[in-house]
Formats: sequence, structure tokens, C-alpha cells
Amino acid sequence: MEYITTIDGKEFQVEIIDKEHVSVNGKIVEVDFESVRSQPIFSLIVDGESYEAYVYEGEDNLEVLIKGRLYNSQVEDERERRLRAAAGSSKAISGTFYLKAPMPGLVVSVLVEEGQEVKEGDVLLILESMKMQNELKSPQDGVVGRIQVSGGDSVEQRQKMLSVE
Amino acid sequence: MEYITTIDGKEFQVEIIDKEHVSVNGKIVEVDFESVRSQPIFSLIVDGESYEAYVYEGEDNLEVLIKGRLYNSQVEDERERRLRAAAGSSKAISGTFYLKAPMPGLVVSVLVEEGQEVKEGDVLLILESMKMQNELKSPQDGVVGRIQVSGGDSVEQRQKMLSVE
Amino acid sequence: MFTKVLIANRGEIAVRILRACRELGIKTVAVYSTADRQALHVRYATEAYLLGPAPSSESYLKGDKIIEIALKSGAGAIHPGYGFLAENAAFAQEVEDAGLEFIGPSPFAISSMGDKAIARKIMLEAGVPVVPGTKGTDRFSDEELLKLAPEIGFPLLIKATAGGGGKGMREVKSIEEMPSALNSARGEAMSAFGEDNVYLEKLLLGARHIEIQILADKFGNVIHLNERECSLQRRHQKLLEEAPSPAMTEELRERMGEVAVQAAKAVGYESAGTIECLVDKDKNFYFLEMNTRLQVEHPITELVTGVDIVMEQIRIARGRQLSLAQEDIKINGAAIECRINAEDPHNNFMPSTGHISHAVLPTGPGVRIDTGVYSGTEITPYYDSMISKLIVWGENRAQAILRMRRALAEYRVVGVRTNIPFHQTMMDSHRFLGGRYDTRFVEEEFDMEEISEGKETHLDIAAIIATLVKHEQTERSAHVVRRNARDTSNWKWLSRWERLSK
Amino acid sequence: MFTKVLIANRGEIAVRILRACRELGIKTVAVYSTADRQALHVRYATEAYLLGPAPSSESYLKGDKIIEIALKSGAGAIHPGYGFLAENAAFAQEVEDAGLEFIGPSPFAISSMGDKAIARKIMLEAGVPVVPGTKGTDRFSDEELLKLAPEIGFPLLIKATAGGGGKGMREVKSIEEMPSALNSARGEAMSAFGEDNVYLEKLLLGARHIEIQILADKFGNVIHLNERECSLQRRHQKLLEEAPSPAMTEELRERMGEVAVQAAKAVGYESAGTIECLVDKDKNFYFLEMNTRLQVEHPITELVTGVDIVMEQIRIARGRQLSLAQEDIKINGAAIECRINAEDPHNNFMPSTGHISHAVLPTGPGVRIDTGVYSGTEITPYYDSMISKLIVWGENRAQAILRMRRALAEYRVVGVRTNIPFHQTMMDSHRFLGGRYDTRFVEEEFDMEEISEGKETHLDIAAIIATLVKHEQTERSAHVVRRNARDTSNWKWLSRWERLSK
Repeated sequence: MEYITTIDGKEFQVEIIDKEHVSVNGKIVEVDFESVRSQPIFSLIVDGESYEAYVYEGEDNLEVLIKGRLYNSQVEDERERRLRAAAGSSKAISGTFYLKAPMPGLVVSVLVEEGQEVKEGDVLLILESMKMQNELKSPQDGVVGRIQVSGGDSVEQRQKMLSVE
Repeated sequence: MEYITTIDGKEFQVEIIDKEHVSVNGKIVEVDFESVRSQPIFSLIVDGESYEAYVYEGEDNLEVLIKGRLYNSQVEDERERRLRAAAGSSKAISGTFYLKAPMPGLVVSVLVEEGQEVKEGDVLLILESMKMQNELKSPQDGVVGRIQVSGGDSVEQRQKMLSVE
Repeated sequence: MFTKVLIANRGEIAVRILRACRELGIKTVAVYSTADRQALHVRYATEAYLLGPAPSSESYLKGDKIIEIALKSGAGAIHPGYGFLAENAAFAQEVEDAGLEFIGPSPFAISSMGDKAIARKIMLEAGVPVVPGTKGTDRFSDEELLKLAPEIGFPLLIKATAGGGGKGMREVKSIEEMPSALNSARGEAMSAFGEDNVYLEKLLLGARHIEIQILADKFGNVIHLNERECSLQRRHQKLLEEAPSPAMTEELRERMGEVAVQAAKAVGYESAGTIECLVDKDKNFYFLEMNTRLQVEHPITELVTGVDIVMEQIRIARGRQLSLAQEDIKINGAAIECRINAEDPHNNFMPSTGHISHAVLPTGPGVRIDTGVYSGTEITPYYDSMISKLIVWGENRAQAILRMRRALAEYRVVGVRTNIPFHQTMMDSHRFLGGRYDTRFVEEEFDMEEISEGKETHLDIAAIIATLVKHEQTERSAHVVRRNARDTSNWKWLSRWERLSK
Repeated sequence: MFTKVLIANRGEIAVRILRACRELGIKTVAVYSTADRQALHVRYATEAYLLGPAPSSESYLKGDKIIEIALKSGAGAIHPGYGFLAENAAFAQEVEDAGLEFIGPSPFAISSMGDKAIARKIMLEAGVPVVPGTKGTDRFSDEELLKLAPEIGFPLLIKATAGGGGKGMREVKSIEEMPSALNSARGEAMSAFGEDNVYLEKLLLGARHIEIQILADKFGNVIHLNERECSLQRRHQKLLEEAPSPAMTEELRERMGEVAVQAAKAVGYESAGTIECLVDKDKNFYFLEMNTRLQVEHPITELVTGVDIVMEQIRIARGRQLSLAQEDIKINGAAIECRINAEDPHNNFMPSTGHISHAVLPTGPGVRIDTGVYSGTEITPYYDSMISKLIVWGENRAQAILRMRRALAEYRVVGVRTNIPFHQTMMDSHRFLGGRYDTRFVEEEFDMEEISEGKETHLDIAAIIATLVKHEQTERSAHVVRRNARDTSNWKWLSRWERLSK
């Protein structure tokens, strides 16, 4: 099975040959890969070298944490890549960003109003959790859509709080 | 629900009144009882005092380990107790003891032969596990029945090895 | 003399105090919120009583209920730990009034040091240098402050007199920013502390945050246990501390120690306490505030001096004289503490909640962990994000750093994100290795990506792992589809599920 | 000078050595059997190579394969740990012949000390007292031994010259028992070591097992790190060690230390090693054997002397001179080690295998754990039963005991039975508290039930817990019956199971 894997913007051709062999950009390496105790933490021995990584699943990416360094990765097989190429950069089209609570907490205050224009990096909302106030910022320029929470509200993890269109 | 609970030979009348109250020999105490992280280890707060116990299930008993001390316990409700009383001491009747491997291991040697008379405490078999040789003894007087293993055999945990009738 | 202590706290510090009690043969009473029923402090204590629901205001801040439990359980003393009620003079007074021993200083010392303006005044009178700023304990109006500000000079800090944890604090670069900064600082102070009084302090640039640990008994004996270096902070929260400070000289240590002892004597101090100072580039030092309680970072002092600070607190509260004299206190080797927080250093230190499904602690020579969590613990949004303290000792600073590196590399926590990668990056930074950092370093100059630049990367390893994970997911979901096609086997799955869920 | 070390071992000692390497900036190569794929030593090492299936004979004892891996991976040295190949002179020679550094003494020193009769002869010649018994290195016939036995006196011990771990050893009370004991000792020795040579030693009653830790460099410098008290044994396996020995006097310590240094010099010793002695009631001491390797119980010496023995071993192997002189070695406080074994002290110490489903380690001040397992580890029947070493330090012996009590009380291991209750009982026994014990104490006089007698019991608590557990089981099985009655809901269980098993 062949994949195109992008790590921090760099592409790798990775082929899973069999349970013990993988080719990376044409170079075959011996691998021994196991999840530790069925946890999302993985032990990889590759040509004798021992690595361990946490893997976090994003919406369409995987974050791989190795030795304190985080690698943003995207893995696609050929079919997926073709589909994406055909669809064009889908992200630019459906440009709505939903601000979801990254953790359970208390909304301290909403700093924007519906219809307000915001720039990438503007603070949208302050959420308190674990005795810390956290500023949640807009990842894009746009206009604030519907605001579904207000100061004093408790929110659950991943609850939608507002959108930027 | 009422139980007769025997701890190391001493009988207790224990009644489960509700989730927070238990009566022991007529004295009502407040209890808060939880298994820790769904493990067979239990946290009990009784009238404010905090205890923790490992509970090991035997065939017809529970072993309760509290602060390094092991308590052998038997819990019966009234129906069970009546049935047992009616049946008489059932143990004395069906007197066959099956020697099962207490752990996986290697049979070093079988020290008895089929048909041989043995006394309580006689060593029946030597089992090696974790680099230790362990003498397994007869818990009763009797005659050795069928021997199902011999020196050099690997055995699984709980595998029947021989019987004493 | 008391033989049972109630610990009015949770988490690692409750466990730390429990351990000291246990090793002194003293019984312990834990209190807990519903969220902490299975916490270690509840599991390890002799007795445990429920306070209330998870929010602190309904549980760990309920002073009256805690005193009631202490009286009911026959505890003779209350140890407040840090945070919650630890620096609440009214609570300390109520504990005393109930006939119980408060393991800490007198309500007078707490309240004197709790009002930052009063503390500054006392220190000045005792001959302790303070950070230049407004003097006296008057309530200054905005007008007065606008007049005083240029005399102090910019940049400066507006600080709430009742302050703590950076609340009601504003940095001001020029007179123009003053009015709105005053307004927002007062607003924040009012909502945090119930009063809006503020004062001004010069903002010292390039300064280090260095604190001196004090021990004082009921007989007026006061000693200090040397310094801790605490400059590595983010949003006024310490992240990593070390002892001794790489910036310290023997002469400065002696001067600061003497002054700290003087300061403690000035308020008739008793128990353990800390004098926090700023030290500028020219080794001038200024009193910042006194923490009238045990500090989070006390273990690094314990490791280099051999003194068990919590046991000493308990002995002092039991009316014993200090068993140590100043000349008994020596520094042996070096110690570092990394605060392990449930927060994501790759995403602006966002707190992370969840269930710790797998954890491996670093152990072995020279490593100490103080923690209240274990594999299986739920990290909730109700309390602060610190899940453990990783503390190492080494023969010297270099060895301590090498040991900390190996300990951080061993530490595994699955289920929440932690700031372990932050500490790993810090242990690799030249500035930290050289000991050349100040209080602004983490926020203004420390950049995880930048420091890692040029260091060994593992892009190819990441590529292999990501691909294998994705590949296994694909295989598995294909398998599930095939499985679902086989209706008849569902009963097998069911019985398997029932076995699993037993 | 080597910069990569292969560790030819598993479990806690492999992890211990890995840590020392890592803290010295040395890369590590782990080797493992299929049973250990997820073991900590594999997870923590720089490199890891599979040796073979679980049984030691097919994995950790494969010297040739290990040397091959060392060469392939570019490791410059091999650390054998203890057990397995650690005292195999032929292996040490092969390592040397392959151009690698063996982190341990010379093959000559290993083989001299490996033959107990030769070792006794060397020690006698070096002026080191040995336990009275047969002299010289001849092979004695049964006839000769029967003649020599009455001269030595009864009770005596028959011991295999190639002995170790109590194999080929028999206690004999009278001449009548001699012939059959000789026969069975020779048989056991033959099957364990491939040769049946034996010798006789007087059985010293009321003696203590005390050993002296040695460090020697390649330049003939030898120092000792004082003693460890190891009398608490069962079936010749140590269970609990302490340093210093409560039976030691300053004068005896000095004499034993000198003799140990002499002994090490007699075989041109290099690296860390241990001289094991018996000390009788009158403080006479006798050489028993020399262990030419790192000992399980080395950490207690580390805690009281401040010397990192494994790092010293590596430095010595790298050709450095000892950085410490005898006068630098001081004893600071007291340390105790409890070996935590997967065995059931309530059932004749029967080994216990299984899956560790929940574990909470004691941490905090003064506690060190050396271990290779974690929550989730499978304890297999293939290797020895030690799952961790719990080591504490205290200012003095009393404080160390109190600390060990609290650490044992905190330790939780679910999934296998452990001997923690044995250690807890020991920490309560008057004989241990008084330091009044000898090598026969555990087997002949220590009784868990007896020691607990008169102590506080919790029969009522046990009754409540047992009843609640039974009650919940009853309720749950009733619930399952009801649940199974509802056929229609099975699809719900199925989908839930599928979520669970994702």
C-alpha cells in the first residue's frame, strides 16, 4: 500500500511493504511497530533504533510527538490525493471556522459581536479552565457569525461557541 | 439484604441497608464504598475512616487484604446458609482434591505415583516458575488418583495435574 | 501536642503533607470534593470527609466546614498547604479561635504580608530594600498616582495591594497608558479580591526572581535555607525552579539571607515562609513580597539542604525549637523542579482535560516525584493544571540537567497533553544551559520552534509512524465493514462485550 | 573511549544501567526477548534488538548473538548487569576477544571467584579469614569428605564449588546424614552447573550476612564503600537489605573494609564487586564468596555514600582513575531496600504471574524505586519474580523504617500478588526494629501470623468489604439475567462494544 505523507510541509513517499518492511522515498527499512498497551502511544524500532511517539488525531491530520517535538502530518493514499486534487483546495471554498471549546470551562467573556469583522489572530473569546484564563483567537480573517454562548456560560469540550465566516 | 459473613472463623451479621448504610452485628455505620478505577481494589470510607482493600476471589470464598493482613471471608445470604445446612458439610462427602497449577510453569518432577497413599502436607510435585522451584503439597490425606503430567512438561495456570481422592 | 492533622488541600501538596505526617507517626484527616473521591490524598489518609461538589468555592474554600470536620474528627491542627485557604488570615484566626493549631504563621503575619502596600512599608522600616515605587499604605487616587508615576519612572507596574497570581496587575510603558490601565487593573482587582486599591512599582528589566526560604519557630529563632531561582515564568506562573541560583554569589547569598531573616523577624514570623525578591543585573536586590506558606517549589531546597521543610513546619507547630542553626545549613549539589502541567505547549499552553489512560513515571537515582494523580485519574477543569512535580538532584548543575533530561524523556502521560515538551526544549536551550535568563525570558524570548531549529529532527520517523497509524486505521475500518456484513456472528460479539464489561 | 553501551540484561537492572549511560551522555543498545518487546528497557534505549523467544536460554543467555549485535550496532562496551551472563568468565573473554570492553572485572577474576574452592584458597593466602572447612582446590571423594567432616564439626554445609543461588547446597547435622546428602548435593550440582565437585564448610549459627562493596580501577586503586546488611533471606534469596548494618561497629567496619580491599587486590580486581562475609555473634567475620558484578542491593550503598556505583563502573571501564579516595567515603543516614517480588507471602511465597492492571508507586521525599515494569506489564513465568526495588533513605535507621512503612502502605499493585505484606509485617516486627536478626530469622523464626498477633485487626472492616463485594456481585448477576431477557436491545450492546473496541 502506497501513501503520500506530508510532515511539516515536506512530502514522503511511504510504502507499506509487509508487516516488517516499509519503504521511505524508495529506501527500504526494517520496522517493528506496536502501540504500547493499546494506547495511542507507539513504539517503533526502525533498523534497530528505538523511538516512541504520541499520536494525536486531528480532523484531517495526525500530530506526532517525538522526543518533545511535534510533527504535523497528513497521510493520503493515491485515491484520496486524486480526489483532493479534483476538488481543488476545498478549504478555501468552505471558509467557515467554528470556534469549539478546546476543553470544558467557563466563558469569561465574548470579545466580539455578531457581524463584526475580525482579522486572523484577533481574540474572540476568553475561556476559563483550570484556574487559567485562555484567549481563543481567530485562525482567519472574516466576519463573526452566530454567537452561541455568553459570559458566565459553562461549556463542554468541543461545544460550538461561535463561527467566523 | 442480610448476610452472614465469616471472617477468619468469626461470624458477623451484616445488613446492607442502603447505598450509604450498613449494619454490622446490629450497629449501623455510614459507608462510602467504591472500586478504584474499576479494579478489584476497593476504597471504603466507614464513619470517616479511610481503608483500602484488595479482594481476591477464591472458589467459594473471598480473600480480603487490608494493610498487609489477609482475611479469609465467606459471605452467605440466608438462603445459601439454609441450603448448606441442609446439605451438611458437602466437602467431606466429595473428597477429591485436584492439584491445579497455581501459575504457568515447568513440572520439575512428580514425587508420587498413581495409587500411592499420601498424608496432608506431603509434597506431590515440584513446579518451576520464575526461576524458583515450588513444592506443591497435598491439603489432605488420601490416595493419588490419575496423574496427568510428568517431569519436563509445561503447564498452564489452573491446569489439572493430578488428584488426591 | 496534636497527634492528628487535617489537611485542608488536595492534589500533590495534600499527599506531600500526608507523607510527612505519616513519617512522624501523626494521623491524617483528608477532605475532598466529589471530583476527588478516588484521589490519592483520600486513598492514603487515615480519615476522609466529603466537603461538597467539585468547584473550590463549594468545597476546598469552605473554611467553616473544614473547621467543623477538624473538631468532629479530633484533629488538633490544620495544615492549609498552598493556595485555597493558605493565606487567608480570617481562616487562620478562626482555626485558632476553634482551639486548633494552624500550621503556618499568625493571622497577623498573614494579613500584614497579604496587603502588599503594608508589607512594603514594614520591609522598608526593617531596612529591607523594596522595589522603588509608591510608599506608605494610603489609598491613592488615580490623580495622585498619575502624579507619582513619572517620579517612579516608566516602564512601571500597577499592582493590586491585595494581589496575587498576577491579577489586578498591569504593565505601563508611558503616562498616556496610565488612565486606562488603572481603570482595568482596579476593575480586575475588585472582581478578584473584592477591593480595588492599587500601588505602583518600577518595572525592573533584566531582573531575576529569586526567593529565600525561611524557617522560624515559636521562640523567635529564624534561619534561612538559601535561595531558589524562579525566573522561568509564564503569565506570572512559575514553570521551572532551581537551587542554587546560577546567578548567585556567596556574598549576595549571605546578604539576602540576612535580610530575609530580618524581614521574617519584623513580623514575628513563625513556620515556613518565603521572601521573594527581584535581583537586577548589578546584583541589587529588592523585596517583592512574602509568601506566608509552603511554596510549590519547596522540594528543591529540601534536596540541596537535606532539610524536610514540611516536617519542620509540623515540629514548629508542635512547639519544638528549631533543631538546626544557620551554620548547619549547607548547599549540597544542585536541584531542579519542572512543574508538569496538563497544558499544550504546542498550542499556546492551552489547558488540557481528560482521563489519564497510561502513565509511566521516571524513577531511579536522584529523581523525586510529588504528585496526586495516577494512571486512571480524571483531570478536570475545576482545579489548576499542575499534575505533578518532577524534581531531580545532581552533584552539580550540569549533572542535574542531564538527569532532568533523562527523566523528562522517560515520563509518559497519555490522555491529556502536558508541558513536558516545553521542559525538554528548555533543557536544550543555550540560554538555560548557560544560566542566562531573567523573568521575561519565557514570554519574550523563548520559542520552542526556534530553539529546536538546527537540532536533530525526525521527519522521516514521523512519516513512518503517521503512515503506519493511518494504514492500521484503514485496515481496521475495512475489517469492521467486513465484520458487520456477517450478521450471524453478532451474538459472539455480544458475549465478548459482556465479558469485557464485567 | 566507548560512546555506546550494550546492556545484556532486562528488567530493573537494564533500566538502571540505561539511566546511568543516558546521564553520562552515552548511547544505549537494549536487547530483548519476544516477551519483553514493550518492556521499559526497550522503550527507553537508543537502539533495541530482538534476541529470541522468551526462555533465557534462547535469549538473554545467547552470548554469541549479543556480541554480534554489539559489533553490528557499534557499541564499544557490554554491561552484563547481574544474573544471566554477568559471572560467565567465558563470555567476558569472548567480549574482550571481540575487541569490546566488558564492564566488569577480568575473566581471570571472574573465574577465580566463580570456583568457590579456588576463591577460598586465594583469600586464605591473602590473609582473609574464611569460614572453617575443607582447604585447597582438590576434588575430594566422598570417602575423604566423610573423614574430614568430623574435624570441621557439625552442623556443616556441603556446597558445590561451582555453586550459586543455593543449588548443590545441603545442610548436614550429623555424620549419619552425610552419605545421602553428598549424593543429592552432587546430583543437583551436576544438573545445575555441569559438574559435581563439592566442599565442606562449617555451618555458623546466629551469624549475619554482611557484605562490603568494592570499587577498583584499572590502575590498582581499590576503595570500599562500607557494608550492607543482607541477613534477611529466604531459600538463599535476599529479601531486604539495609545500610549501614545495625550490628556493625566502627572498628569492625574498618577491619572488614581493609580485608575486602586486600581480597580485591589479591585477584587484580577491577570494576565494582562485593565481598560477602558471615559475621558471628562475637564479631568474628569469615569470607563467604565474592560477587564479581553489580549487586541487586547496590542502591542502599548509593543512598548512604552518595556514590553512583553504576556510573563509577562505566567511568572505570572507560579507563578513568577512581575520583574518590577512601577518606572521601562517609556514611550519611540510613537506607533500606525491600525487594518487591510477584509472590504470595500468604501462600508459601508462591510465584504469581499475570497482568498488572493497576499500579500506584510510592513517590515523594526519600523514596527511590528501581523497576522495569509499569501499569499494563505482563508478569511472565520466564524470569525471576522481582518486579521492583523499593529503596528509602532516612536521617537515621528509625526514620528510614518509618519512611519504608509509609512507602509500603502507599504501594499498590493489582493483577499479581506481591510480597509487600511480608515487608509490612517485617517493618512491624520487634526483632527487625531492634536490629536483632540473623540469616536464619526469616525461615526459622519469622511468622507473619504470629507477628501480627496482638496487633490491631480489622475483622469488622473485612466483613463489611467482603459483604459489599458479594452483594454487588449478586446485584450485577441479577441485572445480567434481566438484561439478557431483553433480546431486542442486543444491537445496542453490539454498537457499544464496537465503540469500546476501537
